[in-house]
Amino acid sequence: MSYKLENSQRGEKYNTIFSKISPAQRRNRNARSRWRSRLLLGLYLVLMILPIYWLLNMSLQTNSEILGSMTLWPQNLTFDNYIGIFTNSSWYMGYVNSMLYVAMNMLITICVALPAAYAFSRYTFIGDKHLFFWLLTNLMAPPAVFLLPYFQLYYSVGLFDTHIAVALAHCLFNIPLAIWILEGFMSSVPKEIDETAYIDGYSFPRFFVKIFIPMIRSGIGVTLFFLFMFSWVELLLARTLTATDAQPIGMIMTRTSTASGIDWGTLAAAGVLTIIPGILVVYFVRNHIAKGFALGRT
Amino acid sequence: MAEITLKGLAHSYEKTPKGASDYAIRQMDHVWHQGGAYALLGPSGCGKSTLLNIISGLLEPSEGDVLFDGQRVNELPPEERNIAQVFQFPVIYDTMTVFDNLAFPLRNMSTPEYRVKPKVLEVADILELTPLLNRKAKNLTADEKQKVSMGRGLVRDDVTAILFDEPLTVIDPQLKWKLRRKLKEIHERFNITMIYVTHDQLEASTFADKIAVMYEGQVVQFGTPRELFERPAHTFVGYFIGSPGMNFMAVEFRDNQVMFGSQPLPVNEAMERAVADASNSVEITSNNIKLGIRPEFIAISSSPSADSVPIQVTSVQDLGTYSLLTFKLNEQTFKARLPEGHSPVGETAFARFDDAHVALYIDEYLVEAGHE
Amino acid sequence: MSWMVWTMPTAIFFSSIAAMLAGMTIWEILSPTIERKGFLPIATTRGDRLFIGLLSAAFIHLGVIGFTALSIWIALAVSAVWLLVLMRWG
Amino acid sequence: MNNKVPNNRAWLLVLPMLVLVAFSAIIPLMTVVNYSVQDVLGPNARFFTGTEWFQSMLNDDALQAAFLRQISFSLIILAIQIPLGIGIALIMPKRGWQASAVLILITLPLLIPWNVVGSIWQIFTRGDIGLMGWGLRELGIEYNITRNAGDAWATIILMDVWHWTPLVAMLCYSGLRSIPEAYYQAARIDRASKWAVFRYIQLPKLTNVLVIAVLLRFMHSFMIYAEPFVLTGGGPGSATTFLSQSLTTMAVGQQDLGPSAAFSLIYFLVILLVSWVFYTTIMNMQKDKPPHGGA
Repeated sequence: MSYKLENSQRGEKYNTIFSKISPAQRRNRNARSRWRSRLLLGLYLVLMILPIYWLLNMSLQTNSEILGSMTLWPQNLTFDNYIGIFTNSSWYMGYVNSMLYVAMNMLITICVALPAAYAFSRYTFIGDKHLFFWLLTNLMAPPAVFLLPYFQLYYSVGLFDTHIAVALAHCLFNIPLAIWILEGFMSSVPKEIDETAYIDGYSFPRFFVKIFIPMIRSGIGVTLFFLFMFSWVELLLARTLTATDAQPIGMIMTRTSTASGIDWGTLAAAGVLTIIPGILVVYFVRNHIAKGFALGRT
Repeated sequence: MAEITLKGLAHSYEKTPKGASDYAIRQMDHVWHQGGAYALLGPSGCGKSTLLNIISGLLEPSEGDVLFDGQRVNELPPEERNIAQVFQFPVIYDTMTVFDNLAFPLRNMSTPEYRVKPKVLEVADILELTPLLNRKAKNLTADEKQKVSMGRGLVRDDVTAILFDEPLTVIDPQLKWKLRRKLKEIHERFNITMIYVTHDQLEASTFADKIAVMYEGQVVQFGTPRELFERPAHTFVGYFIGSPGMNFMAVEFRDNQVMFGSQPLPVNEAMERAVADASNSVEITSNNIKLGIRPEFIAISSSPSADSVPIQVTSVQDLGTYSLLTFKLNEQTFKARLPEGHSPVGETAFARFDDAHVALYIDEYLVEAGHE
Repeated sequence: MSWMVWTMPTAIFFSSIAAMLAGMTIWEILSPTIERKGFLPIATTRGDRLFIGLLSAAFIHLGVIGFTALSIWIALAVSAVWLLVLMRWG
Repeated sequence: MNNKVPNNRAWLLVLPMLVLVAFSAIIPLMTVVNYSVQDVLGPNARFFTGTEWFQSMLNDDALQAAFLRQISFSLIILAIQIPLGIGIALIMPKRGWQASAVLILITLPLLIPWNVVGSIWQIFTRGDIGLMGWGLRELGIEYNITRNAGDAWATIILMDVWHWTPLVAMLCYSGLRSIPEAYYQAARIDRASKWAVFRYIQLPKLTNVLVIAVLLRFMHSFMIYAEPFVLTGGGPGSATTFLSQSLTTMAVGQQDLGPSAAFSLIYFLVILLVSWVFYTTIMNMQKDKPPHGGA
C-alpha cells in the first residue's frame, strides 16, 4: 500500500489557502464580537451594582428625602447617617465585634488546617478518606440544626456572649473549607520538595514553616479570603451565641426598626459599612483570586 | 508547494521597542524550501517558539513579511495557512475518542463522512494508532497523545508544512527515538515541509537535513549538521554544538606574534596575517578577536614539539570510547578529546592545535582566514 | 452534661457506633483492606461498605417508621441483614 | 505526585483540627439525637417518646410542602446560575486592569452579610422607596412581594441569582484560566469554530469546577435562611418558607425541641446522602485520570 498522495489532489486542495474573507473583514468581525461581549458584561455589571448603588444612595439621604420623593441620587447630600454610626459606641462596637471574631476564627482555622491539609495531601492513614468526607459534610450541615445545642454547649462551658465562642462555632464550616482548599494547593507542590528538604537535614516543623508555607503562599491567601468571607457573612450562629458584649453588626442593624418606624438612612449606612471590609479584602487578593477560586483543583 | 520566506522579519512583544534587547526576533531573512526537514535549534528564550508562532500565524510579526510561495500572509490567521503545529505538551480533545480527535480538523472543514473515515484510518495506520481508535483520548499515554496531535496535522490533505514545538519533551527517552524515526518516515512519505524546534542538538541532527541555530533572536547559522560542527559561523554555534563545545581564546597581535595572554600561539601564516589585519583594522573597535578549536582537534602529547604549547592537565575523564581531558592554559580551562588508547599524560603536557581546524572569530562571527 | 439529655437508647446507639469504628480500626491494623468491586457500581473498601450500609440502614428505619405500621425491630433486623450482605458481597 | 505514603502518625497532624471540629459538630449532633427521641418540657421534665417525632415529621404536610418548595427552589436557581455563570466567565476580560476591576466588582455580592443581602433587596423592591419596585410600578406592572406569591418567588430567585452567580462565574473563570494557551492555538490550527472550542475544550476542562459549583450551590441553597427571612419573612402565607426557616421557627420560635430535632436529623440524612453521591462522583472522576504517563 502506498501512502503517497496524488499530487493533483494536493494541488487542488492547496487552492483553498486564500479564502474569500479579507483580513479587514475578519478584523471587523472579531472586533464586533469583542464589543458584543464587552456590552453584555457591562450590562451584567450594571444590573449587579444597581441594588448596591441604591443602598449607597439611600445612605447619603435624610429619612425625609428617602420617604418623600423618588430621587435617583441624593439631592441634599448628607453624611449624618454615617456620623451617627461612628459616634454611637453601640453601633460601631458591632463592627469591632464582627472583625474580632472573624480575625480570631481565621487565625485558629489556619493554624489547625495547615498541618491537617498537609497530612491529607501527603499521607494515607487509616480512615483518611472517611475523615475527609465527614469534614465536608460539616460544610453542608445547615446551622439551623445546631442552633439550640450550640447555645447550650457554649452556655455550659461559660463562653456564651464572647468573641471566641463565635470564632469557635464558625470553625465548624471554616476548618473543612480551609482543609479542602489547602489540600488542593498542597497536592500541586511536588513531593520531591519535601524529600529534598529532609535529606538536607530539615526537621519537619522547620521545613514546614521555612520552605513549605512560603511555597503555597498564594493558596494561603486565597484560603484566608474564603475564611473571611464565610465568617463575615454568617449571622445565624453569631446571633445565637451572643447577647450584648459580642454582638455582630448584622444583629445591631435590626435595631433600626423602632416604634416610630424604620430609620432607613441609618440602616442603609450600616449596610454600606458591612460591604467595605469585603471590598478591602478582595482588593488585596485580587491577583490570586482567579487561580484560587478553583480551590486548587483545575 | 509551499516555500516559506521570511523577509526582513522582526518581532517584539513591546508596543514601542526601544533597543535590540526588546526584540524577541531581530531583523532576519530566511527561506524554508518545500519538502525540507529543518530543525530550529537554540537555548530556551532565544526566540525559537516566537518564530514558529509567526510562521503558523498565531502571532503577527511587528516588522517584515512572511511569504508563502511569494504571497504575503502576515494577516492570514493560522486556520487559513494550511499549516499544522504540534505543541510541547500534547494537545488532545479529552472527551473525544482517538478517531474523533483525528477526524476533528476534517469535520471542521465539513468534509463528508465517507471521505473522513478512510483518511483517518490511513493516518492511524501510519502512526500505529489503529488499535486505539475507539479509546477515549484522555486515557492515552503521553507518547500516544503526541502521536494523536501529530495525526491531526496529517489527516488534512491541504497541509503543506508541519511545525513541531519541542514535541518530545514529555516523552520517555526510549520512546523518543521511536517517535523521531516515525517523523522521519512521515517526512519521506508525504514530502511535507517540517520545521522542528528543539534545544537538543542530537534531536536536531538526527531529524533534520538542515539546522538553523538561533541565538538572541537571530538565526546565526543555517547549515547541515556537519557544517555546524566543522565550520561554526558564530562562537555561539561552536559553543552550543558538539559535546563539549568549542574552546575559545581571546587573542591579539603583539610583537609579531599571535598572543593568547602571555602565551604565544603557533598558527599558520594565513591565520597570523588575518589576526594581524584584524588587530590593526580601524573598523574593529571592540578588539574582539577569538580563535576557536574543537576539543576533537587538540592533540596532546607528553613531549614538546615545534608547534605545541605547554599546558597544565587538571583532570582526565574516561568516557568509554574516548577520554575527556581538562587542562589549563593561560589560566583558562580547555577541553580536549583523546582517542581510545591514548598514552597517559602527566600533570604537565603539550597541546598542538590542528591548523586546519582553528577558526578565527571577529566580533563573534567566523572569518575565513585565507580569503581576506 | 445534663443539658445533653442523654437517654439509654441513644447512649447505646452512640456506643455501638463508637465500638464499630474502634473495631474497624483494629481490623484494619490487623489486616488492611483491599479495594474491590462487588455488586455495587463502584469499587469500595471495607470502610466504604460500612458507611453505605449505615446510611442505607438509616433510610430503611425512616421508611419503616414514617410510612408503615411495622415495628422498628423489623427495620433493625432488615438493616442488620443488609449490612452483612453489603460487607460480604458489596 | 499522587503516590502518598502510608503513615498512621499523620493522625497527629490531623488531631488538633479534629478536636475543634468534633467539639463544634459531634457534641451538638449527639444532643440533637437525644432531643429527637424525647419530649423536653423543662430542665427536669422530659419524657421518652421513641420514634413518635420522626413519624409525625415524616407525615407533616407543611414540612413536605416546604421540602418540595426547597427542591424546586434549588433546581431553579441551579438551572439559572450554572449557565449564566459559565456565560459570564466566558466574556470576562483575561488580563490587565479591566480583569482586576471586573473581578473585584463581580465578587462583591459574595462578601455581603446574608441578612444585609436580604435588607438590600427588601429596600430595592419596595414600591415606595425601592428603585426596582418603584420602576416596575411606574411601568404599570403589578408588583407586590408581600401579597403576590409569584412576585415573591421571582424576587427571591432574582436575589439568589444576584447573590450567588458570581461564585459560579468565578469558579468557571479560574477553570478557564487554567487551560493552556496551546489548546486554543491547536484549535485555531484545526479550524475549530467558536462553538467547537467551547464544546470540546472549554466545557470538558470546566467539568471539575462545575461539579464543585453545583455541589456548593446545591448545599447553600438548601440551607438558605437569612435572605428570604429578611426579604419576605416566608410569606405571603408560607409561599416562600423554606426548610431552614420551618426548622428555625419550630426550634427557636415554638420551642418544640423534639420535633425540630427529629426533623433536623431527617434533613441531615438527606444532605448526607446527596453529598455522598456528589463526593463519590467527584472522586471517581479524578480517578479516571490516566493511570500512567501524563506530566
